[in-house]
Amino acid sequence: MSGNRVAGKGRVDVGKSVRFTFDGKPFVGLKGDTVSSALLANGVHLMGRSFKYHRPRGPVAAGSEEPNALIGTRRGPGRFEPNTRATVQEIWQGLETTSQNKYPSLKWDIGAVNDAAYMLFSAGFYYKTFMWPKSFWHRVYEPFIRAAAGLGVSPTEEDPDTYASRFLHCDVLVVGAGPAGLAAARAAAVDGLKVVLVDENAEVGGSLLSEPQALVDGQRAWDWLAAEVEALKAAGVRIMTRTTAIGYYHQNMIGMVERLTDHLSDLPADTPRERMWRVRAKRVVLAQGALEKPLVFHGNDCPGVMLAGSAQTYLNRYGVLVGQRPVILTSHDSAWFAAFDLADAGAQVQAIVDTRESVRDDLLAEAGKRGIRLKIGHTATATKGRLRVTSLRVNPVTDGKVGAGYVIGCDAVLMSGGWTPSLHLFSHTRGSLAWDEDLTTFLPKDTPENCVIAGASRGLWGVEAVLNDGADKGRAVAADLGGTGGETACSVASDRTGTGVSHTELPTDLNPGKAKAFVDYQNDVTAKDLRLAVREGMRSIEHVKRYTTNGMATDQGKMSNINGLNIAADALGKKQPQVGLTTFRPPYTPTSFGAFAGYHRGAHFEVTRKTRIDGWAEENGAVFEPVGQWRRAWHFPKPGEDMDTAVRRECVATRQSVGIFDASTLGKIEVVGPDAVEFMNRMYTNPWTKLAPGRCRYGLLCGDDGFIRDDGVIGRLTTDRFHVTTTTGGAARVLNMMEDYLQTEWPDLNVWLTSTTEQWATIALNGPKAAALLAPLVEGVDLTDEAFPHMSCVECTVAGMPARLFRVSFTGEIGFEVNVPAPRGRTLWEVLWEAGRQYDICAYGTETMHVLRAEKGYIIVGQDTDGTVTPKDAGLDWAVGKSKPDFVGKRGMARPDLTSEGRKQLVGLLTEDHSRLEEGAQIVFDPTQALPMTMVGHVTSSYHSDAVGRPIALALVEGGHGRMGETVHIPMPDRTIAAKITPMVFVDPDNARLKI
Amino acid sequence: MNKPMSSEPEVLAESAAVRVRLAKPCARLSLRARGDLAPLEAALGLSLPGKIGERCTGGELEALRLGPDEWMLHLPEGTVEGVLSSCAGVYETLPHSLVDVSGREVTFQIDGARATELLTLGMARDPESIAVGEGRRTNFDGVTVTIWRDADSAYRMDVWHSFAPHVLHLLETGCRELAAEAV
Amino acid sequence: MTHFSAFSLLKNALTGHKNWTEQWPDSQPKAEYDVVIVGAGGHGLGAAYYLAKEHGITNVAVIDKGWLGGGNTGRNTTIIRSNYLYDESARLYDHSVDLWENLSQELNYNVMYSRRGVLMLAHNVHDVQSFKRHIHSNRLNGVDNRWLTPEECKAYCPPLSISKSARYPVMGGALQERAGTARHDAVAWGYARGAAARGVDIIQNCPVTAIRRNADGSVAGVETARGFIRAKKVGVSAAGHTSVVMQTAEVRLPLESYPLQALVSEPVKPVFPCVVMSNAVHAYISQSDKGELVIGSGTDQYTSYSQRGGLPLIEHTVAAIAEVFPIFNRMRMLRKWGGIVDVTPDRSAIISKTPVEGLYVNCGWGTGGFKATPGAAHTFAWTIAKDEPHPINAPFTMERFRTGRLIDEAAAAAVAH
Amino acid sequence: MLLITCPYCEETLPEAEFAYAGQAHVIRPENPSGQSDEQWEEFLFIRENPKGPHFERWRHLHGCGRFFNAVRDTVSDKFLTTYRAGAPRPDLASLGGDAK
Repeated sequence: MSGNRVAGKGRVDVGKSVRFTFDGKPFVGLKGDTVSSALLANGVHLMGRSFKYHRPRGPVAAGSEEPNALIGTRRGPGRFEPNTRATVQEIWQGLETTSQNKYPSLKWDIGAVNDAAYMLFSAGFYYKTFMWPKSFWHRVYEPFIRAAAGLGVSPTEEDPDTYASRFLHCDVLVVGAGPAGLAAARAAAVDGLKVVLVDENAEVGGSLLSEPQALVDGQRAWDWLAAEVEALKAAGVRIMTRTTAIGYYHQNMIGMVERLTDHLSDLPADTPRERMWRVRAKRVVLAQGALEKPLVFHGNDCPGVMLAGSAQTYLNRYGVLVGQRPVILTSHDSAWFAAFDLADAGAQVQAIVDTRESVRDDLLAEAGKRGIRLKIGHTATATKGRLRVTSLRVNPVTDGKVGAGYVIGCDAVLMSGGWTPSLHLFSHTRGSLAWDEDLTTFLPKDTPENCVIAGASRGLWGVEAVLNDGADKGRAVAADLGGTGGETACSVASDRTGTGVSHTELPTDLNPGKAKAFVDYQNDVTAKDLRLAVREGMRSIEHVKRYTTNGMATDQGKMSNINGLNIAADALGKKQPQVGLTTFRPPYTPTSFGAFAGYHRGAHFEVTRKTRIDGWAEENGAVFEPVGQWRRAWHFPKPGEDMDTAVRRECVATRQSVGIFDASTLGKIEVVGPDAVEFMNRMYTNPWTKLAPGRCRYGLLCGDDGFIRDDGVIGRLTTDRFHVTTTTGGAARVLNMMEDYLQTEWPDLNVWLTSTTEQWATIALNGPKAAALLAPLVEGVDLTDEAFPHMSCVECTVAGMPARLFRVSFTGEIGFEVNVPAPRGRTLWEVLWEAGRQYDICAYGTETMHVLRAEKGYIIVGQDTDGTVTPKDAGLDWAVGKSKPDFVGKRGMARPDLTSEGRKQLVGLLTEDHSRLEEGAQIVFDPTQALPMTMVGHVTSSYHSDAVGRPIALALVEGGHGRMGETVHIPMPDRTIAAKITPMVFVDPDNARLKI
Repeated sequence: MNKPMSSEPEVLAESAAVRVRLAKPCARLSLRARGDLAPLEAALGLSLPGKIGERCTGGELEALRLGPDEWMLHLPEGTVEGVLSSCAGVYETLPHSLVDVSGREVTFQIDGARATELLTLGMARDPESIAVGEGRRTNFDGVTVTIWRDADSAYRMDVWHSFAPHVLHLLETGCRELAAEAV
Repeated sequence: MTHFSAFSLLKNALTGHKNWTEQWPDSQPKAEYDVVIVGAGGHGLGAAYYLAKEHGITNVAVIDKGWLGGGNTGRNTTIIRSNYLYDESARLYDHSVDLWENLSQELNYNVMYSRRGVLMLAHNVHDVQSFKRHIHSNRLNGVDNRWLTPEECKAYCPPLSISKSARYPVMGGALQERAGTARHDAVAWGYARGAAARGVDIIQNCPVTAIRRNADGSVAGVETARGFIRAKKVGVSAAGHTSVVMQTAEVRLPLESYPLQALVSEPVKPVFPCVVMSNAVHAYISQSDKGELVIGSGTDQYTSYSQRGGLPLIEHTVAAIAEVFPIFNRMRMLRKWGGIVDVTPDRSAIISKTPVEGLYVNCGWGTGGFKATPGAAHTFAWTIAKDEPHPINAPFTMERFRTGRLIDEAAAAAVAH
Repeated sequence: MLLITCPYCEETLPEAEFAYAGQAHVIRPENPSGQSDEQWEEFLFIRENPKGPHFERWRHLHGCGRFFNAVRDTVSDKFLTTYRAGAPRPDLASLGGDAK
């Protein structure tokens, strides 16, 4: 094992070595390592390049807040992710990792020329240039900027993994399993309250994992932790690790993503990669802890410069010394303990540089014991080293004056600029924050949600304080829910409490104009950039952030927000709260798209509804089209047929003999009750009172704005019972609209609506032979014009099945619609198919249905009408019961513009050259005019028609009804087509073919 | 789902954690009425549950109240005509709507140790809010379904036929997923 | 005002960028203005800019309750296109695109108008019919928009999946090559800088609490957190908050404000060359110059000012993106946020005089306001200056909701049948 | 996802079961034909769109199927109350909602 691994330290499994690669080079780490801890153990600090200047970077942190050490991770084909944080990714046997944003290599990167020219790439430089010559932006500048930007590369293959999601309901959700969270969960887990404890790390413990020295109630921290976990399990607390609470939504709904396989060498079967938990908790305890701030000074981004607390974590949790000869640079007591831990682990601590004028005696004494050189009241002004820090330049500061600097050789700089409470989820609740002058940070104030904050995220410090606060909060929420938690105050020995001060940039004797003192590491935002933004008039932190991109990197400002705010406030000469804090947005850490998509991929992306006859269509070679949620048979091509040929064959067969069509997707609503007819009179434009039982009528439905919404044939089965049909796409919408009027406007009506869309399978038979085919199968009614004329309906028996038989036609041929209970639909279809063989029965799809109905001039709502067509426009004035006192849409269609002259009206079109028009083609009166042309309408439907012997079309044309016989023009890209306006009915205008 | 249904519950998905079966077909009636329900109750031979979500049975007839004026009735196949006619008898005194929807829906039977958790894959409401012996109409993965809770970890789920394959796909996935979990 | 150029950048670089001056001052309100614009987004700042530049009206204040550009201007997915169906819309949006194309030079501020093409995907026969209708109408209106086969779509946008077995198969697409994106913040900042240079006061963090009217009913000025400001004319351009402001002048509008969510992924190297919109699955996507995938979602079902969208909607949007572009399934969402959009019944905007003399309103942009910024601002300024509709915004009056002469782009897209 | 109390089911349930149905108490006139164009425009299109308590309708679509009324603060998205269709408009003061 390498010299950086300290025997007897850490929670990694010394017995289990794990092999992985970084940029193709093999490395060995230990089970429990992250990529970052394993590489550091191997003495590798250089792990990435920055965004803008391509500067060499190493890990600055040890957790999910890491801005620098971003790598590509791969597990064979299809399993690659860019921008993975090396500090979070656990290693497993065979993991392949690669560095990013460099060419040709991480050590020698061409992009680093940007660094040399950094003075040009100041904040917002791109707003000020690249404007001339104009054409260059698109062709030269932007492609150049785009190529230089971005971090890793996108995946290029489809993702073979699966993702999952679940809802989870609990009494108390505790976010963060550090000391505060653990204590809160323990205290809340009483009286059978359902408690969930969640943490983003591989194991619970939080800061305790980095502070093994603490003695909790006399027990060593890690022993106490182990016992506590057992106690929590015993108390029924659900502990979820590797699970990140990403967002806090309305009324205590928390989104959490659990990572199930990214840490495993072998993928278990039937196990999703990630699972989205949608948790609804009665109470939420946020115990997200605090994040350490970097110090801002020239060269603070050199590999080897790292947060002191993180160095402590690498040592105590992973047994890794991040440097043999570290220098500690701090404005907070906490870093002193890092110094002690590293020294005790065998590191030669070169010095503790503290920016404060005085430091606690006990710390001085401890340092003395270890013979560590102290530089109190000092600043740091530079680092040296290209790929790894080799020295730190420090200067004494006396009464604000920076004295002469001198250099301390080192292989690591461990810094601490103090700590920032982690308030991300609290911020998602739109909670308000209060500025704390002493801690120079924001603390939680009020929130509209039902949650409390515990521990370090409200500025507390030290294990004991945090533990007891957690317990108090846990008890409080339990009490809130009627639980009675016991007293669980605990005492902690060798606790590490501490305080510190906060800085903007550290004072320096070098030219600040040349300083590369980084605030946002990943986006290469320096203190200088922030001050420039302010100089240019950016006064709110939002403006500064957007102008400099500070806080917009993949760590979302976890490292940079407060330092950025302090510097901006200083530049503006204002207090931080007056400058404001940018709101944290979900997700807490970057979250894979797959986790959001969950199960909704591929065939399961959305419901696909199929009729009972769909199977037959599939077996018989149907081509399908999606219509709303349904898939419908579009046409039935025979081998070698294209769509046009198939459709022409289907049309001819139906007009000559008989065609069979699956109409089951039509919406069906049963309207029942004494007031059924009154309800129908009010809903539909048509009058219904005189419609006798056993008869049907075409019904037209408008909105109260007077425009057509839906249509369908409606049968009156008995005085109080109507069988209403709607369009396929309109079924749910129409039922909802009816319920709305019935429940809200006319609750007095004694009538009820029931959806029977799927109760019935509906098979349409059309063609001269339809009656002959059907008659032998029907019991209870003679299929003659006398006994069962066109537009009749009856309940009878067909092929031994109870049926609702309608004599209706959407083709202009003799037509029947047979409704049988859905489960028997396919059986009936097959019976009819067999019986139809003697007539060369032909199955047809929606396209043929469209052609046949167009030849007969029947409209399709949604194709021949859009939301702007009135019944009059559509030539359906006859379907409007003008004598009715009121119906939905009556007042709307009386509005000035709906009654004005020159509205677009639905007509037929026949092209002079017999060419087929394109649906959607626009119509003009004067084809010679220049662009922009005055358009007077468009083609809504257009088909080849063998029945007519030429293509036919329906179109909306300005004043069309008054222009019969006139010629209009359809300008196409290549030519202009002339067409004659005709009535809409092209086939059998006097309905002779409807007679048996 | 399009193949004719067998007379015995057909196992659609099964794992150590949970089992999903297709219930054998039954007759289903959607009943709508308001006011004094006594005549209807007499005709049906049961007293209709008074609270949304409550169930009751009368002979072979099982009723679940879905709304203020709405009940779902499950009864053996072939007994529909009788119920329809006896209710028709009281229509004049108590107007109501009774519509045969037997063909509209299929029913999944979900049972096994983790049946309740299986529901949480697609159901936003807390399954525990449905007491044993009660039922609710709700939303499962975007689809309207009716849940009948028959025992602690035994449920029936009524789904409109055309949505059933989508719902079943998720139930099958969950069956495997739950079994793969070390609990 | 410092002129921006490569030269000025170089010169300042050599002096450590110490000599840049502020791009606009943070003004204090004067007692009276000729025109007060409520709302310092792109639309409001733009209107002030054109009032000063084209109508010589420089005694103008733009007042905002927060920071300029802090509303939808800084929260949208920056899609710019003009391939709308109706002549009225096409004219308005195409006027905008004309202005977009020269805006960087006009403002001497690089708004990064990126003419990368907007591709709208058709997923069913009805989409195809509707898009063809758009294309023909656009052609005769002189607006570019052409049909692409699925294969051509794939060639234009390689990450696209054109699998025939997809739940929403790509049946083709409508491409407007002249369309694209721009840098949203730069639009607000550029207009602010240009307006300020012409004497316009930009007053931030000054909520307008009411519009006050004279005895004769005409507009008198605005009550603000910093006191009353007299104004001869008031133009309201407050997006989601318009209803609330206008009601203080007893002008009631056919508006509802909905939450709209958007998100970005972690930045990656260039992978997505254009803008793709899929109305059938409700998702819009492009890649920013910084490398982030910028993804737009639909609106939540309920009205709200909370700027806090729900999780289910985002789940659906991301699922839709991963469905149409399966290679992105392992990409990570970096940040999502919410805005408030004001929606009219016909989904078209209102740029109009109001029943109150001297009071004008520019609202109802729904999810499409950013693309219209220059055109709307330009014609709104005209209407304010001349107290009459501009030929291009004339159809976008309030009266159309009474007469029924709607510009119903939404209805024209119609419904599946 | 909001939590909504259905006044018919008397249960508090996730938004997933409900559908928003626009402003409440927009009553369709007895005799629409007697309405002026302005009145009809008002009925069809003009909405309050307040920042604060909003009287609105929801439908328990995937539940009991009822349309009902609610008062929701559009700034916090919190429901102040829900009540059955046809019930009178509750008095805001009693709900502690601060109208903005």
